[in-house]
Order: sequence, then C-alpha cells, then structure tokens
Amino acid sequence: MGILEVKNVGKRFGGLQALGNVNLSIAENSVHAIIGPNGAGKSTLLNVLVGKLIPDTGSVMFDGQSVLGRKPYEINQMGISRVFQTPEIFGDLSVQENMMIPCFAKRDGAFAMNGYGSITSQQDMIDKAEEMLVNMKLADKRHMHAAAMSRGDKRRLEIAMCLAQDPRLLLLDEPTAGMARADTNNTIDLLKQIKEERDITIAIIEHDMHVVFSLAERITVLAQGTPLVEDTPDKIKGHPKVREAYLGESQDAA
Amino acid sequence: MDAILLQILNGLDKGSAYALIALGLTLIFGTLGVVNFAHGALFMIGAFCAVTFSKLLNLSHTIVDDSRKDFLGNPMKIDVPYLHEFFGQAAGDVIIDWAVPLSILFAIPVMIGIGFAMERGLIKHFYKRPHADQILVTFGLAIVMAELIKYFYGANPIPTPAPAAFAGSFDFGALIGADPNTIIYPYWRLVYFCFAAVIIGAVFAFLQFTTFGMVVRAGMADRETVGLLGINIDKRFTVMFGIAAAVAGVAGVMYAPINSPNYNMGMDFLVLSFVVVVVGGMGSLPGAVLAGFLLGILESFASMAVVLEFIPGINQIIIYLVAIIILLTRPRGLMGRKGVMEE
Amino acid sequence: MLGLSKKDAGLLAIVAFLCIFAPFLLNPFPEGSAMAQFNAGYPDLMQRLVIFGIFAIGFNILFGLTGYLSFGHAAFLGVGSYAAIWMMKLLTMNVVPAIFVSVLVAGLFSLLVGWISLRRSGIYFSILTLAFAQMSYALAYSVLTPITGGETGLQPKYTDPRILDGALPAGQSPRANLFGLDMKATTELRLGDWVFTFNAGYYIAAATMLLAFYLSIRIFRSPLGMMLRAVKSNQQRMNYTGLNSKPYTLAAFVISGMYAGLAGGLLVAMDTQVGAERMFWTASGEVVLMTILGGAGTLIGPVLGAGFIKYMENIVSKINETVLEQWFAFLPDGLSDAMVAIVYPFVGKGWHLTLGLLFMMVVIFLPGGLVEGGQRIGRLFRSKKSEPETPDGKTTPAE
Amino acid sequence: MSFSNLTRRGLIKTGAVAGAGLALPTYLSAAAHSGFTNAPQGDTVTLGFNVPQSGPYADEGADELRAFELAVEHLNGMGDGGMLQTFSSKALDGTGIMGKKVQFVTGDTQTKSDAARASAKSMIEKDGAVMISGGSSSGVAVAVQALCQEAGVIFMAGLTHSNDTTGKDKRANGFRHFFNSYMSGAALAPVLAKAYGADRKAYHLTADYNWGYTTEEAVRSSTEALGWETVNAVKTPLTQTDFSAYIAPVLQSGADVLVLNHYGGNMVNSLTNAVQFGLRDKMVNGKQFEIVVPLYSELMARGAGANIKGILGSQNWDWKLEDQLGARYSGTNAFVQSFGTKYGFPPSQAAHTCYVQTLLYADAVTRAGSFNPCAVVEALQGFEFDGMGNGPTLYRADDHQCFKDVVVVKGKENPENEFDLVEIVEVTPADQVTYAPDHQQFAGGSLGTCNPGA
Repeated sequence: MGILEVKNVGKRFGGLQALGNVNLSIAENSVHAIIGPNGAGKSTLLNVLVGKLIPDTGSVMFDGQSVLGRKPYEINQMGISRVFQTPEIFGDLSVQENMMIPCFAKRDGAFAMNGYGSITSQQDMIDKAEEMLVNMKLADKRHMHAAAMSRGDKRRLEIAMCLAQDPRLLLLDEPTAGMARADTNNTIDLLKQIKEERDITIAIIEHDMHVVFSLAERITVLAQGTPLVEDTPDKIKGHPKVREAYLGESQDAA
Repeated sequence: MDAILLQILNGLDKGSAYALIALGLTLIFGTLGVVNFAHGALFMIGAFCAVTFSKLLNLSHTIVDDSRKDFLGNPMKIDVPYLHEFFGQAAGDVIIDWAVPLSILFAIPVMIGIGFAMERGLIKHFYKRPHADQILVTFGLAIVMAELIKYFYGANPIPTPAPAAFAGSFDFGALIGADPNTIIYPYWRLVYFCFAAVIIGAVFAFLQFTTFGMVVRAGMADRETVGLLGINIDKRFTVMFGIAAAVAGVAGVMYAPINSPNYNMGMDFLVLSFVVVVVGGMGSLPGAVLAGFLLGILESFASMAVVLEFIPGINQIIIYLVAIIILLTRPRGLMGRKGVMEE
Repeated sequence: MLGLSKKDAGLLAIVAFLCIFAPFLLNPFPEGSAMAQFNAGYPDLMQRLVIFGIFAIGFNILFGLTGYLSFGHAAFLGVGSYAAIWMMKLLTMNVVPAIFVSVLVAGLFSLLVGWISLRRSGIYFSILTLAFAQMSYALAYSVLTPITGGETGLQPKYTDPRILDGALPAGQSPRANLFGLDMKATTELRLGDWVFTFNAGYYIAAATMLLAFYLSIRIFRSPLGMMLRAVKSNQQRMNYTGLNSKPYTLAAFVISGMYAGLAGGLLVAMDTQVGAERMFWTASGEVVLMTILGGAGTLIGPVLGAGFIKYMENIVSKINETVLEQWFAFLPDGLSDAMVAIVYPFVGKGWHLTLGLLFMMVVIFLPGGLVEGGQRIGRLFRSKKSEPETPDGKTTPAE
Repeated sequence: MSFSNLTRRGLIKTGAVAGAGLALPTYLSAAAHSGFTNAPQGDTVTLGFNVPQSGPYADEGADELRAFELAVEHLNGMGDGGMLQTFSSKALDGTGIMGKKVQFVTGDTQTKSDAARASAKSMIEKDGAVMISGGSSSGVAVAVQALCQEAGVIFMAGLTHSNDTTGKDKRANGFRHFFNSYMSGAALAPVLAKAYGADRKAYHLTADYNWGYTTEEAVRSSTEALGWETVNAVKTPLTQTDFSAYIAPVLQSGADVLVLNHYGGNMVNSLTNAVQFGLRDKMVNGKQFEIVVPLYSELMARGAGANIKGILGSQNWDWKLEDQLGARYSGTNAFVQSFGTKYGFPPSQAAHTCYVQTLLYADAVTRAGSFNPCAVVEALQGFEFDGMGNGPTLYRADDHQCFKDVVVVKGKENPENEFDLVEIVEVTPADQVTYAPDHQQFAGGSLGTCNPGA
C-alpha cells in the first residue's frame, strides 16, 4: 500500500480522452518519476492529484484518505506540496516573507484572522523561515524582492517554501524545464540532498531523462492517457515499448 | 402579445446602441488590452460632431431689421445662413435638414484623427501599465473631454433633429394585422437599428475577410506570437484604435436625434457599456453584440407597466441584476475567454 | 511604541501632528488677504478631509493589499450613513450609537456583497461590486424613498421620536453630540490677522481617523496583511501553500466595508443628513481615485489622496470670476483681463477640468501617486547628502 | 466691480486684539455678542449663492448666478436699479443692506445634496455668509434648508418645485418664492380641461423620486377632479436617458393624453422621444393625442428644440408677462431690461426667482432693522408685496410659501429666436392655486421655530 494510490482514474475533455484508466501507486519515501511524450496526460494527472481537476472516474487516496473533491489548499494541508514548472512564488514580497507564509500555513491552517499582532513579534516563525533560508543558501537574499531573483534562486525558494510545510509528498512538475545544464545539476543535487535529509516521498514529472535517471527509484511511463509500464529505471531504459513510444524520439531532444 | 412584440422591437433598437458602443470598447480592449474609460466620451464627441456640423451649416451673417424690435426694444437682428445665399433658401434648408446624416462624413475623419492622436499620444504609453492606471488615465481624459465640450457648448442638451423625412413613426401593427397604432416605431429609430446592423456587420466582415483583419484577430488571440512573426502589430493596433473611435463616433452622430446631446452623455453610457462588455465576456466581439441586444430587450421588458406593478423598481436595477446573475452563472460572461482580465 | 516599529510610529506621529495642528496648517494665509481663498481650515472641510481619509484608508486595505478593485464601496458608506441617521432619528442624537451601528450595518452589508462578488476576480469582480452599488443607489433614490428619503434624503427633525433623548426645548433643532458635547462647538483663536478655528466635531473625527490609521498600520504589518499581499502577488501559490484565499479576501473586503461604514457614520455625525448621491458610482470612483492618486498600497497615500481631492472640490470650485478679478487687479487692465481669461476655465465651475488634467498628470508621471512624488523629492535631497540607501526599502510597503 | 475684501473676517482686523486671545466657545464662529450666526461686522455683509455649476443643470445655475450678481449690483446702487423701482416696499435705497455693502460668495451644488451642503457649510463657516440662496432641485433645496435651520442662517430657496420644500420638509429659516407641484396641477387642470375637454384619459410618466411623486399626485388629483381619468402611471428612473420603452406602450393603453412629470434632462429626452414616436399626430378615442409637461424650464426646453411646439405646461414667471398681460405684472420689464442689457438675452424663471429672493431678503432685513434670522423670519412671514413681476404676492406665515399667479404656457409654433420658446396661454390667479396649510399633499411637516444660531 503506497502513500498515494490512484485507481482507475479517467478524465475526458470534450472529445479528448486525456486520462484513460490510470492506476498508480507511489510508495512512501520513494522517488517516483512519471514520464511520457507531450500530450500523454502527465499534467492532467498532476492536476487531478492536487485538486485542480476532478476526474470523471476512479479514486485518488492519499494516506488512506480520498483527495477527490477537495480544494487545492485542503489537499496541501493533507501533506501534498507542489512545485510548478515555472517557479510560482510571491514576486511582490520579500524572500523572507515568501518563506514565512508556508510556515504560517503550517502552524495556523488554511485561514487565521491574525490581523493585529505584528509579524516581527512572531519570533518562532521568523526563526523557522531563517533556518530554511540558511539551509537553502538564500539567507543573504532575505530582504530581496523575490521577483528580482535569478530563476535558479526562485526555484530553490519555491522548493524551500514547499519543504517548510514538512509535506509528506512533494510533487515536482518539470522542475528543470528551461534550465541550463549547470542549474539542472544543482537542482538534482538539491533534491538528492533533500531526500537524504528527511523522510519524504517525491513524485516528479519530467521531460529530461538525465534528471529522471539520476533521481528516480521507480518510473511510470504514460502514453495517450494510460500508463504503459511501471518499473525501475534500469528496466525502463531497456523496455522496447518505452523506446518505441517515447525514448527514441526524445533522446535527441534531451 | 402586442405589448411584448413592441418591447422586443424596442429592445432591439436600444440594444443596437449598446452593442455599437460595446463593440468599439471590446475592439480596443481585445486588440490593445487597454481598458478605455474614455470610450463613452468618444461617443459623446461623435454626437457633438453632429452638433458642430449643423452649426457649421447654420453659419450666418446678421442683418438688422429696423421694422421689428427685439425684447429690449432695439432693432431686431436676424441671422441668415450662408447656405441660403449659396444655394437659395429651399436647397439650403434641405441641406440643413439633412445635417445629421451628412455629419457622418464629417465625423469619420475627425474621430479617426482623435483616435490616432489618443493612441499615439497617450494610450501607447500605457500598454504595459496596470489596468488600474489605464482606467485612471482614460477616466481623467474622459473628464477633460467632457469639460472641454461643456466649456464650448454649455451644459444644456442641444437639439439635433433628424431630417424631416424621418419624422413620425411606422405602424407595424397595420402591417401584421393588429389594431392600428398599437405597434408603432419611429422611422429614425429604425434607421438607427439598420445603421447599427450595417456597422456591426462591416466590422465583423473587415476582421474576417481582410488580411489586415486576420492579423489583428491573430494579435487579439496571441499578441506575442504575432509580434515574433515580424509583423508590425503596433501600427495595425493604432489603426484599430482609430476604427474603434470612428465606430463610437458615428454611433454618437446617429444617436444625436434620439437624445439631444449634452456633455455628460458619455458618462451616462460609460457604466452601462462596461456592464455590456463584461456580460458579453471581455474581449469577445460577438459576446459584446449579443449582450448589448440581450440587455436592451430585458431593460425594455422591465419597463412595462405590468412588470412594474408586480416588482416595483425593477426597471431601476434590471441591467445590474442581470449582470450579477450572468456573472455568477457564467464566470467569464456569455462568451468570454479564460484568463482575460482576471489577475 | 504601541507595538509599532520605529518607522511606523514616526509615521503615526506625523499624521497625529498634522491632525492636531490642521487648523493652523490649513489656514496659512491671513484673513482678508487675496490668498485667504486657499485657506481650508474651517470645520466642514477639515472634517471631510479626515472622514474621506478614513474611507480611503479602508479602501486601501482591500485594493492596496489584495489588488481587488471594488467599484462599489460608496454603497457601504451610504448604508452606514443611513444606519446612523436612523439611530439619530429613533434613538438619540449622541453620535456613539450612530457610529457603532453604521460600522455594524456596513460590515454586514459588505459581508453579503463580498461573499457574492468574491466568487469572481479581476474586472468581473469590479463589475459585480459596481452592480451592487448602482442597485443600492437606484433603489435608495426611488422605491426605497420611505426608508431613505429618496431625492431629499434624511435629516433629523425635532418631531422625530428619539426615545433616549428628552424632548427638545422649543426652538431647538436636534444637534449631534457626544455625551452632550456639541459637534459644532467651536473655539476661535485670533493671532493678529490670522484666525484659527478649533471644532469639537473635527477633533472627534480626527481622533477616529488616527485610530483607523493606527489599526490600518497594524493590519499592514500583521500576518494577515502579509497574507493579503500574498493574495495580490500570487493566488495560485497561495492555494498550493495550503491557504484558502477566499476568507482572506473576504476579511479584507469586510474590514474595508466597515471602514466605509465608519466614514459614513462620521459624515452623519458631523453633518446630520444623508443623500442617495453618496452611493452613486462616481462616489465609488472617487475613492478609487483618492487611493491611486495618493499611492495604492502605501499607508499614508490614501490619506493624502483624499485630502487632495476634497481640497480641490471645496476650494478650487469656489473661485469665481470676481475672485480672479480681485487677484489680478494689480496688473494693468489688458493683462489682468487676459490672466482672468486664461485661469478662468480651470477654476470655479471648471474645477472638474483641473481635476481631470491632474489625474492624467499624476498617472502619467507619478504612477506610484503622490507618495512616489514625495519619495522622489526625498531622494533628491538625500542624494545631495550622498548617503546611499540600503536596498531594504522594497520589502515593506512604502509609506 | 471690485470687492476689496472677500471675507467677512477681513474686516475684523481693525478691531482685533493684537496678540493671542482665545475667544469664548461659540457655535459656527459667530461673534459672540451679536446673538446670531455670522452677524455682519464692519461695513459689508456676505451672501452665499449656491448654484449648480457642474452637472446637467450647470446652465440653469449659470443663469441663477447672473441674476444674483445683478441683484447685488442693484442692492449696492449700481446699474439701473431693476425691480427696486417697482417693488412695493421702498425700504431699499441702493446703499447695500442697512448701509452695509453687499458681497457674495459662490459655490457648486453639483445638484447633489451632499455637495450642496458642503458648499453651503463652507460659505457659512469660512466666508461668514448670513444668507444662502440658489439651487435647482428640490433634493438640494431640502438638504440646504435643513442645514440653514441648524446653522442659524436664512435660506432663500432658488428653483425648487416639490411640495415637500414647504410641505413635509419645511423649516422656519427657509423661504420659497417659486411655485410648487400643487400649484402647477391646480393652474393647469382648468386650462387642460378647456383646451382638450373634460373627457380625457391620461397616461403619466413620472420621474421616480420625490419631486416626481408630488407632481404626479398634484396633476392627477386636479385633473381627475375635473373629470379626467388616469389610465396608468409609470415611474421612470432618474438615470434613464432613452424613454422609448416607456413611451411605446402609451398608445396601446387607450390613453389620449401623455403627462410627462419629468424635469431637466429627463424632460428633454422623454419629450423628444414622445414626439419622435409621432404621438402628437395620432387620433385616439376620436381625439387628437396631446402631451403635457407640468413644469416648464425654459433652459431645458431649449434642449428639446422644436419638440415643445404646442405643448402645455406651467411656469412661475415668464419674461413676456408684463408686455402681454399688462401692469399687474410690473417689475417684469424692469428686470428683463437690466438683465437683457447686461447679458444680451432675456432671463429664465430660475434667474427671476433668485433675483427676487435676494431683494426680498434684503428688504426684510431692512424692514426688520436686523440681520438676525428671527427678525428676518418675522419680517417675511405674512409679507404682502407687489411689483416683483408676479403681481400681488403673499409670503404665507404658515409654511413660508409664496402665493401668486401661475403662468400657463404653451410651446410656441414659430419661435423667433432661441429664447422665445413659449407663449403665455393664461394666467391662473393666485386664489385658485391657494391651498390650506394643512392640505394633505403638504402634511407631515412642521416649521418649528426660527433658529438664530449662536
């Protein structure tokens, strides 16, 4: 029994069957990658997992509880954090404030009418944010406008914000898309480091095979809305169906 | 039954005015991404083009008639239009009588000119600014335009009658076998409706069937991509702004005989036209037209005496009520696209 | 101090100073001088300046922090005013229950409107709020006339029941008071040619404004304030960080609605009458203009913007041809006529023109509003001292 | 014109103590010893003229302002004296008011009650005005009248036609010279019955606010008393600009008269629309269809252009009265002469009422020998006068309403110029439009007692 169990999930947009009949189990404390060519349904699946889309059929259980019909923030409060393809951070706020918001969300829940006390009086929150910033090597940028940071820093900040909530499942949506090789490697190292430091399950959707094979313990290949195979990286590399459907064409791109 | 037919007719006519204004507003919003609060003012200026043109036609010189006295007992001054001298009294009067339709010829170049000047001189600098800034600056411009008109023309409405040929009303009732005089409609309003239909059709045809229009439509859908293709979209957008201003302007010209123009009429239409555009869906041209007619017809129904007896005051709020209901049931209006103006 | 940072406390102190000494600061010109026309230190205008300051401060909590542009806030001010006047008609001329109830009623009304309107965002939200406000105005002006007085509005009459107050002595009209202190009680100070007016109502309004300003600083600096700025910055990230943005925006909406109600109640307390026009869409537009003109999202901007517009409306609109002639009387005849002709379109009945031009100027050249203008001037001075600023300024909203 | 000192306080300086002196607490900064608000100091007195300068009634406001300026000139002994020569009371002698030179300040009501009060308060508090006059709508008049009552100054209403101003919202410090809805109805009904017959079916379109209500009620009750039937009465929003949806069903209803209880922009638009529909060319029930506009406004009628031809309505006054109906209306020509000479066109009824109100105030002060509002109220209550263009007139003590003849007019078929829009049909004598102070259309209010302020 994995921490995330996806059973028979199907989703149709008009005439397009975006997800056919997806079954997926992600084991606790593993790194699980979901790959597939464009239009394979990766993003749709991800959006189902975080509550942005409601599937037509099937069930999604996280740690024994259904996530279907819950709002994204409720699912997040259950312990699923999402990292976006392009970093989604609070661009108008300072890096420190960016860091504090998930800390508050973790402590106070989805809504707290905390309108009178000053932020500066919340020493525990400041400390926790500071700890994360130091950890992520962002401490020297704490007073910077978040939007003014480099893309790599934004990515690190976003991951740090997700981790600040101590999620049990971290979903990454093409975390290295559009990055230079050096940044990509940094991100890989960062994720490896995270995995070493804490008990966390990571699910990653990726195009870049280099990233996938560096990190994943298990890989699910999606094609045309249905899982083609699921196996370890080594097995996937040699799988003929996968080569046919996906790798053959994408190796040039990767 | 007759009453309902009459109000549908009414609503179509009212709706054609709303649709015309909303069309221009959507054109500007869709192409330039600018929220133009001065659009009502452009409509008003159009109406004053008609006023100005008929004043020009009435340019006179004064002769003093000693045989008659004015109210102070001084010799009476009588104005004689130059047109009477050029063309004779009869022909001159005919030209003056047709001032409103003729002034379309005057209004189009004036409005395109104003549109160009506005876009190049002001709006251009606001493409990348927040919508709130656009609203504020165009609102400021609307105030300035209205005040300038007030300064030169006064605050009073100025009568601008339609040609005498269009006076009176047409009896639909007689046509369809109902009692005479039950379904009547003024000729000029029928003209307005047809005129609006032609303009709306022309704008759609222009966008649909010309290369220029295709590029603009592509630009409305995805400005960056079209820009990347090396097409100078900005220049085309300037032209579109001129066209939108001209559409608002001629709508105003033709509206002048329906309600005597006054400097504040732009503000009267502003809120309403925004409601129409939003109900139609920001950025959707067919949506704007559809919403214009829909709201026009509903407003007409709400003003029926039987309805008012049933729900007093419904005529005061019907437009807003419908807007609320539509926006709550259809999040982006009738035909709006996702992601437009929702930040 | 008061739980504020040094900087914020300084700001509060400045505003307090301005409020306390407004009767001096707004009356800089001696009586009878040509410039006395620009004096604004009379009770009614001083009251309006601070009351509309409250209105704009509240609006800024919604618009400045969350970015939700409401085009219907005048409705809450109007509803608050009606609630207050009814308290005065039915209960007592004491302003305390009137103001209390106006805040309460406006809060409830904004809860209803906000709950519905916040289902949409962007311009769709703006139009929804506009629609609610226009409906309120239209109904108040017409079919609700028995409750609102319609066109003529409501004023207290000496024939009203007023169950807590005793019967008025003959010939007295009912006066708004604070436990017996008349809102119109006024003391004058003469210093040479200068006359300064101190009005009880003004100081009560100003004290309320200071309190409202203080609370707004607390909100800005609180976790709630941070969350509201997060709503403006990135709602998507907010939702995926386990935060429900709806109650946050609704809280901001209701708080700003209550501020509007407070302003409405105070308006009635200072000038005991309500007209439906204060709910018209132009009134809602006015508070948007005040906020943006002063500087949206800044603490003091809305107060400045409100002051600026109300000053224009009340002072510039009163400059008529006669006054102009008097100003330029020192010039030779032809020149004086020319000056009058040039200036005349912009003042008196042309004050709207000046207002429109000013909006355009500010938006074009000072996108951050008057506060940005002030900062630019400040930077100009600082650069003379050649002291490099720490780049800290950007993390907290500017003052 | 030169006014060396604009504000009242400018004149205090001679008597002011050098150095600091804290005056006693007073209300609205009155000089404490005088016993009433804004007692004039020195040798001038300041009046406040509060008229719409922006918004749809700006032109009407401008005309009122012209009349005020003219009145001030005449009071100060400049110009030809205007109605001072014909006014039955001879107390005024062209030396200002009680020897004090008259100054004035102006403000913009924006035709909004809030803005009007703000403007009036600034005149009272800042400029020390001892009387406020002007305005172009009943909402503004009622709001400012209530303010003046509280502040302790006199309010001389400008153009306000609603019954409420001297009915349920009357105040002791407020006075109205203009006529009202009831009088319009009472004056019009017999003329209508005579011109169109007693067997008519009327359809009312009514502006959906207080003035509209009182006008509809007045016209309905007066015409129904003479045998007319009211088929329907529909309320139209103030903000309406296109009335087609309201006018189109009129013919279906079987009505043969349309009564437009609209004013200003509403009136221009509804009348224009009604004429567009060709209503006046139709025959209904075997009779010619007719349109009636109970309250005419010349300035607004100008906006309706040729559409007003042949349409009956009522007015407070018309500039042709004396020429056409003789010396009973003396004062008219004197006023028209000085107004026309100064501005080049004849005055509107709004201008006339504002001019007369200013003179009446000045006269009352002079006769009372005091600027104290209570003295002025006493002098005006029950005051009978003549020579102000309306014939013999009474300022009734019970409700501070003027009672005088009402002019019934008709849109002229062939106007000679843009100011010559209406012709006088008949003048209804004052006693036919007089009503009991407790008439039900005016019930619910009470004057209270005069308030001198501090």
